[in-house]
Amino acid sequence: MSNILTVLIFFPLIAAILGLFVSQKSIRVYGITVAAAEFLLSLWLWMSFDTNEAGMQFVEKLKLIPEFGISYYLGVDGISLFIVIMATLMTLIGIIALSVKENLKNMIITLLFLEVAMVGVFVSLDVILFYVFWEFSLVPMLYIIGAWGGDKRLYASIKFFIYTFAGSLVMLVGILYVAYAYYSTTGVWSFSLTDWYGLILPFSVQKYLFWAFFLGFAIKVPMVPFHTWLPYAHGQAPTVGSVILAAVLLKMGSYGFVRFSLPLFPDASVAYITPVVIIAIIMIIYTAMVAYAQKDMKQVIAYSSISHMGIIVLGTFAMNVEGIAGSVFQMLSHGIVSGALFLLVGAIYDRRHTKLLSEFGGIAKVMPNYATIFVIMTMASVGLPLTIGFIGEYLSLLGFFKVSPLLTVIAGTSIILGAVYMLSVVKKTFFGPLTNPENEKLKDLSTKELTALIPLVAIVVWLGIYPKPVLGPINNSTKALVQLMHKKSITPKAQEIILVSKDKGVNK
Amino acid sequence: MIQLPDFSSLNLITMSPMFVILLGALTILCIDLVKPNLDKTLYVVLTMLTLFIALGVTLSLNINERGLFDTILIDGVSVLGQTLIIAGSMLFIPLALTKRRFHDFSYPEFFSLFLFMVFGFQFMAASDNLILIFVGLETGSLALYTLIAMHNTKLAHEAAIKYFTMGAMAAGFFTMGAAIIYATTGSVEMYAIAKVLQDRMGEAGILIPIIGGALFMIVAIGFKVSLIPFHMWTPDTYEGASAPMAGYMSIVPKVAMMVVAIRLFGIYMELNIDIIKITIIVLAIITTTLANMMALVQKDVKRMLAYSSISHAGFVLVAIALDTTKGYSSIFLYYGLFMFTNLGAFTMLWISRHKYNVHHDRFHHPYSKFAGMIKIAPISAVIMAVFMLSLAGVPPFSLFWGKLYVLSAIVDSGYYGVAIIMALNSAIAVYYYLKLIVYMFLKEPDESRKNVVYANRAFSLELVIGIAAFVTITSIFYIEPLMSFITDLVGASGY
Amino acid sequence: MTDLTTQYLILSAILFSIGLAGVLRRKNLLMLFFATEIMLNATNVAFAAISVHLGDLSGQMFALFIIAVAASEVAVGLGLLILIYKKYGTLDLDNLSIMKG
Amino acid sequence: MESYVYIALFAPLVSSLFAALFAQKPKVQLVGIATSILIGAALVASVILLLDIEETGKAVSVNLMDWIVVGDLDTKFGFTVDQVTVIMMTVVTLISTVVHVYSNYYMESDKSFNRFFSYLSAFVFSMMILVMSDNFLGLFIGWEGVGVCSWLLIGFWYHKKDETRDVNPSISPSWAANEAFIMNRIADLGMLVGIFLIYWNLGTLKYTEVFAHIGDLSHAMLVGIGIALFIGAMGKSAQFPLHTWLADAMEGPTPVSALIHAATMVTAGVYLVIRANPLYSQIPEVGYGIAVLGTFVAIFAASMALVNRDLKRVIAYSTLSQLGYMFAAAGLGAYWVALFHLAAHAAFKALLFIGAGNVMHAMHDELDMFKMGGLKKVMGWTFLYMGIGSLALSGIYPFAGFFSKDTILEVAFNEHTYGIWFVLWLTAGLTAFYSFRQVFLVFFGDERYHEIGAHPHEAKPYALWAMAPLAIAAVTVGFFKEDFVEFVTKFLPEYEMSEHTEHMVVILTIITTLVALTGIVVAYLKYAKGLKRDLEFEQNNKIYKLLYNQYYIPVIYDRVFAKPYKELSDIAWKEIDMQVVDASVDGIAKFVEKSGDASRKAQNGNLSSYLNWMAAGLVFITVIAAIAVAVQ
Repeated sequence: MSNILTVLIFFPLIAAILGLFVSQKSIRVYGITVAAAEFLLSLWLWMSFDTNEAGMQFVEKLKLIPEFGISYYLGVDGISLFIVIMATLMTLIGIIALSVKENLKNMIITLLFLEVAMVGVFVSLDVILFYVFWEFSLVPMLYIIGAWGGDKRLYASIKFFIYTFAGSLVMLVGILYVAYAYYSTTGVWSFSLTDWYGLILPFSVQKYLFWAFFLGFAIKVPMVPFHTWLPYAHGQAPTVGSVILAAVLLKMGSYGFVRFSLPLFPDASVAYITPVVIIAIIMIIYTAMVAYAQKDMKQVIAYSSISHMGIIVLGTFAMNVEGIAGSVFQMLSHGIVSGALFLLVGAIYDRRHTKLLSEFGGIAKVMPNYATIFVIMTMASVGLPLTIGFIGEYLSLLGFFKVSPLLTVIAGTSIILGAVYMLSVVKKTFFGPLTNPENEKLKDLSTKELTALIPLVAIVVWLGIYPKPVLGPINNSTKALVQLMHKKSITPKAQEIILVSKDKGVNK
Repeated sequence: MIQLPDFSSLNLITMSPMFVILLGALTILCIDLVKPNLDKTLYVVLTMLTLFIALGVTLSLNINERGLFDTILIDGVSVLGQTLIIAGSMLFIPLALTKRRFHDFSYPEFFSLFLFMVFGFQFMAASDNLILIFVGLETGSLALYTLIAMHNTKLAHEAAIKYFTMGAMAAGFFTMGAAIIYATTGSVEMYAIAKVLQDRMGEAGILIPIIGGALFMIVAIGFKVSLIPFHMWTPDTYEGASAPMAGYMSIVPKVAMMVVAIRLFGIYMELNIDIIKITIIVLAIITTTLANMMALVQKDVKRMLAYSSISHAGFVLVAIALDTTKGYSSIFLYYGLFMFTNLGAFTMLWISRHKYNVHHDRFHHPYSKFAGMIKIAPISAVIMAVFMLSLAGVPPFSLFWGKLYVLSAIVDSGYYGVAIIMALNSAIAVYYYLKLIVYMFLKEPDESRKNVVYANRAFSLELVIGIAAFVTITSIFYIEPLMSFITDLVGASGY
Repeated sequence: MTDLTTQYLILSAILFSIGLAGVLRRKNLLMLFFATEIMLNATNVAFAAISVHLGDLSGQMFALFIIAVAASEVAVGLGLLILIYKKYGTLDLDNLSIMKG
Repeated sequence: MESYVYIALFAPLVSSLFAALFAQKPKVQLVGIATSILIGAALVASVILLLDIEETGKAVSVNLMDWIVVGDLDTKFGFTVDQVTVIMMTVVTLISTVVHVYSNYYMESDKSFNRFFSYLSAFVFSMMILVMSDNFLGLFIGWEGVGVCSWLLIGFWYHKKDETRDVNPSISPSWAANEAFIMNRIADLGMLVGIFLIYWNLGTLKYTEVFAHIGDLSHAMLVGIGIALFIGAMGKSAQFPLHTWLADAMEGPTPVSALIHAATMVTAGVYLVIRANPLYSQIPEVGYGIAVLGTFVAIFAASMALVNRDLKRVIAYSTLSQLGYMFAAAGLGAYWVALFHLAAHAAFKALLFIGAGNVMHAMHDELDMFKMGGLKKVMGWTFLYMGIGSLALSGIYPFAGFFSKDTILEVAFNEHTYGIWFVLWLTAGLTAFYSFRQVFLVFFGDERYHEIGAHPHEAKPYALWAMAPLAIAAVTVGFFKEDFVEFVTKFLPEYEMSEHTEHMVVILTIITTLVALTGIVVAYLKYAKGLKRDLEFEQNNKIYKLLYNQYYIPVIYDRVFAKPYKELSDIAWKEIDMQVVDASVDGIAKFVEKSGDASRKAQNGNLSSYLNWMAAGLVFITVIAAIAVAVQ
């Protein structure tokens, strides 16, 4: 089936529209069914994915606006494949764990729309198409945060929307410029990424474009100092909102770096490694500290995800296979882990209607399963070997170590600081005497919550021990990417830094 | 002494669309004369019919002909202009059939006046002769003033008088500009003007009168397309006028004037006099930015839309200064898309319009009125949201493509700074559009029955909204043919 | 240019300025309309003069059209004026400021 | 043989998972028994492997599966069992088995009985990975794994609340657990850096390949790698300045202390240095540094043990001090000596801890030795065991410590590093003193426990039987020294004493034994006849207070790192993030809105001002045009 990607995009759309006719009380089942079907579809995509093939697969191309070179152009490779699967998975999990009561129907339909946008972003190879999905993804999220959020939800949602919107508009100008550059070199308009990959821009141009794209992605990631929308968004969003925001939407930014910034502007990317990575390191350390200072459980996770995204950016700008593959894998692991953590916070919030750490303490006694899963996720989040969290973090650091050992060591403090804030959360929440009487009656995880969480735990362990099925395709595509960058880089510095294969070593 | 030209150069066929309209107008008057106080539906349908025929005729015109002693020029631009004008009018007319009786529509004169106005604007679009443009402009405008006043509320009168007075002054500027141009070139025919200027460019000090004339013209044009600081009438007039009339004003007169601007400034661009280029761009930037800022702080949706249409005008105006086919085409594309979305939005206001102010002592459409609309009327809330998102330029809705083309045109001409300013402007703009969405979706309806009710609901209105919504949502599928159609016509007329 | 034409043009400029000044300063709507009429007529003078100078008729045609338009403008204007007067009982335009902001 | 490797490796995992099945159920005796048996199986497997390697002399390697394969990085789950590994395996599994059996007694009344065994076996599994892995990344897995298990086990009694003790600002099991984890993380960063360096310079992490090509690297690079790896070792083996966690780890159940914080995990650092001997033998200066640090830690820890009243902490400090000995030996290049002391120490230190466990049980978890005394009558066996342990620790012939520790001293002497030798010699005396101070305080003198109304009792017989192997080992290990040497030096470099030393050996031994005996005698005189406290001295003597408060290091760490970091974080959040970053974002928004408000003032509704604006507009654009002209 060649047009599986189209199905993957539009099935949720159609389902969402049909969902309007499903009655309020049976909508949940409907939502789960649709999301599950979508997830299975994405699994099938993986099954029929040729893992030895590095390039784009399941390519579909359909001219939309030939005059202007805009086409409906889809395809996945090892880099995007798993993010797509994660997107569908997290949507499914999110819907399963859904705990909102009032107008559930709108919520589920909105989630399906969001899924369309998410899948679309990661499979579209036409830049305008990408941009369309990219922008459109804001709308359902705005509604989710704004309609089911906390007290400051309006502020949070609008801030989220406008902040990201502003960034991406600058990126749009950049996109249009690249298109024009392509036009003036080849004489035809094209927005298809694969065409653009062939385009070699002079450094003087690359440097501006790099920053134009950077702004768009950096706000989405979010990178310091553009990050302040995130704590509000997470703090106010309902659980499912936070889950999807952390798991998938943030990845759009880091994915953008891998998919656009690096291959389109290799020289500029190399030239600006230092500033970018210094920002990344500030993200890692500074937000880790901020996370440690938080009084609200959810805010800790929110800031921690900024810190982890820092690692991802670091790995991306390592400019070698180890680093980039690592950062891509880290995207997945962060998606799964932070998603799970947000689910867990949501679970406790549903019971106590507070997320303040001071309210808890010693609840490991009353909620052993909850505590167990939380600790597992904590360990994954601090990058314990044999959990999913280790591999990405390790590879990212390993990769960047080649570029700058010193900066890597500084960034590496994340493994310490991460432990500091996560363990202090665990201690404050689960350990110590059970003082607060309200906590004594707490129920342990319900079947619903367990069905949402157990798969994630399974994935965390499975990919921690046997990452090969995922890491393999990522590795192939990343190799291809790095080779491309190396081939089209023009400045000697880039030639030197972009490392296709290690030059030293015994088994070369 | 000049000798009379032969009648072959009369070539009345070129004026056929205008004649159709004129005929329609007169018919309506006559019918009323013969048999007074017939129901308005008749007139609506008649007007509709007239417009249909006119549209057909317009599209069947063959390009690049001159008529009426070479004063009428039917080139691609004028065809496009007329098409937009007529199409806009066709979207407007059904809005007269409302549930509530607004007695401006109950006069048959209203419709004939309306047609006269269309006639006037068509003249503007179809002529490259300053005299005819002036006449067309005044015909259209005077009719328009009257139509506004016919809404017959205190605010409507105030709106009309403001518009009228400023219009009169603008007319003064227009004529003065024309006089200066005439003095420098000795002609009122644009092609002639262009030729003469071409020859005289070399002369010392010729720049002063050229620019002087241009500046006066910019004021006159800027008034009509509502550039800051000539925009002052816009918010007030839109507020005073009935919602559909406001929506109408935000498109049709502007399109007519844009065509004139293209013709007139086209000359200067040809001569590439950068000063005028720069002036226009600066005006455009100021217009977009300030309008957005002022729109932020509005309490009334209609007034907000007024400011937003100002900012959109500014956004489009940049394209004129580029002097590229893509630029000019994108203007028409933009207005074509803007017409549906914006009229749709105004119609949403119209459909929810009470006869008397129940929501606010001054405003008919305060934001608070739409609070919690998703709970009261989900479908129309969604539609309104779509219009808002489209205006904000959120893909995949129609105006995004307009924005895309304009920005792309700007980038192609190398004005990256301008492009980024404009882009960031839409980030400001998105705030006030979101504000409405927030009210509709994220706020609770207030219990004191102050929130939106379809006082004015009628099939025709729903139809218009439906069309508008459909066009807005499905844009992706017709952008290609539409754009190539526009580009061909614009290219044909040598821009 | 002959100095006569120049003088005419100067005259028209002066008239235009007077008209403009009137438009800017006058608070009474009626007077304001007069001022606009003066502006238009100033241009008429200019057109006439130039057309004579150039020996080209279109200027005078323009002037005629302007006169016509001016007349219709007055018609519409006075109509509106009467409406306003009925509603407000005055022609002082400082009263017409319900809509602002 | 491979099958035995798998048994040794996975039996603990199975037992852990089995116990985990019952994790949330009330006590199931079966769990305790089953896990003990499974760990015992691992022990048997290890011993079989030991014997096999004994005769064949060949290492056994197995390759499980790929782990991380990216770019040029190709890491497998590969395990190899060579002489060093098999020794470690035997030690680990032996102690583990004993501790498992003993825990059945010690935890019998704990309601999280099953959970405990699950953690304990998990620890054994990680430890096995650590010692058996054939590459650095696999080592790191075990490295972190034991870290986590120790976190779980230290914090096993998570429900206890933080309290301030005279020596610690705030301490509780969970607090100590976090401290241990975080301190180890600091070291792990160093370890990672070492791994990165190896990878980017040699392109592999497999021991054999790495050490085969170690010669290709520049000396500076080797030094870098050596230091980085050693930083890792410092964390696990609690070397100064990362030592505080070990003493605090005593918050955990005593069997845990016996297994993790005496015998196995803390020796991982030593194991790493021994394992990386081809590297360290290339860089003697680093080795010397290690030796010096080890020596310092030896006396530093011993000095703290002199005055401490907490039964377990004393043993913890002695562990620290003995680790110092091992590093001294390893640093000086006598790797097999270090390994030998490691093995011997494991036996008698575990013995001591378990004995302490019995005492705690008897004293209802009272740890203050000043509140004990005269327990000899009630707990004869425990006294015997702890006596043996202490003798071994003090290095009295014929106990294990005598052989291992004396050899270390000889090495120090042989290397002509007389400073090190002297300090270690002195430490030997201190060691003897504090360990017998402990023995006498606990078992001799007047029965102070009546004051706190305790009714001590001897441990259950099977618990005592469980301790027997350790006791036997503590007594007999020494006599296998020659075989041991002959066995491990097939893998580890030989270490030959110089002629000169050979002559001195007898004298050295005598001196050392003398100082040890002196220590014992002093302890006897001071404490055997019951406790005579000199409170005035305890209050005012600066040195006493310094030692008693662990050189104030916990307090200093709290003041210098913990608190400032917390404050800094608060500033980062409240001041910077909220006040600066976010505020500026909102500032932009506010600015836009303000200017909107300002500009709408112009829209004052007055027609004539509108007209004026229009005229002004004309002027304005004229100005723009003028400027444009001027520009050109």
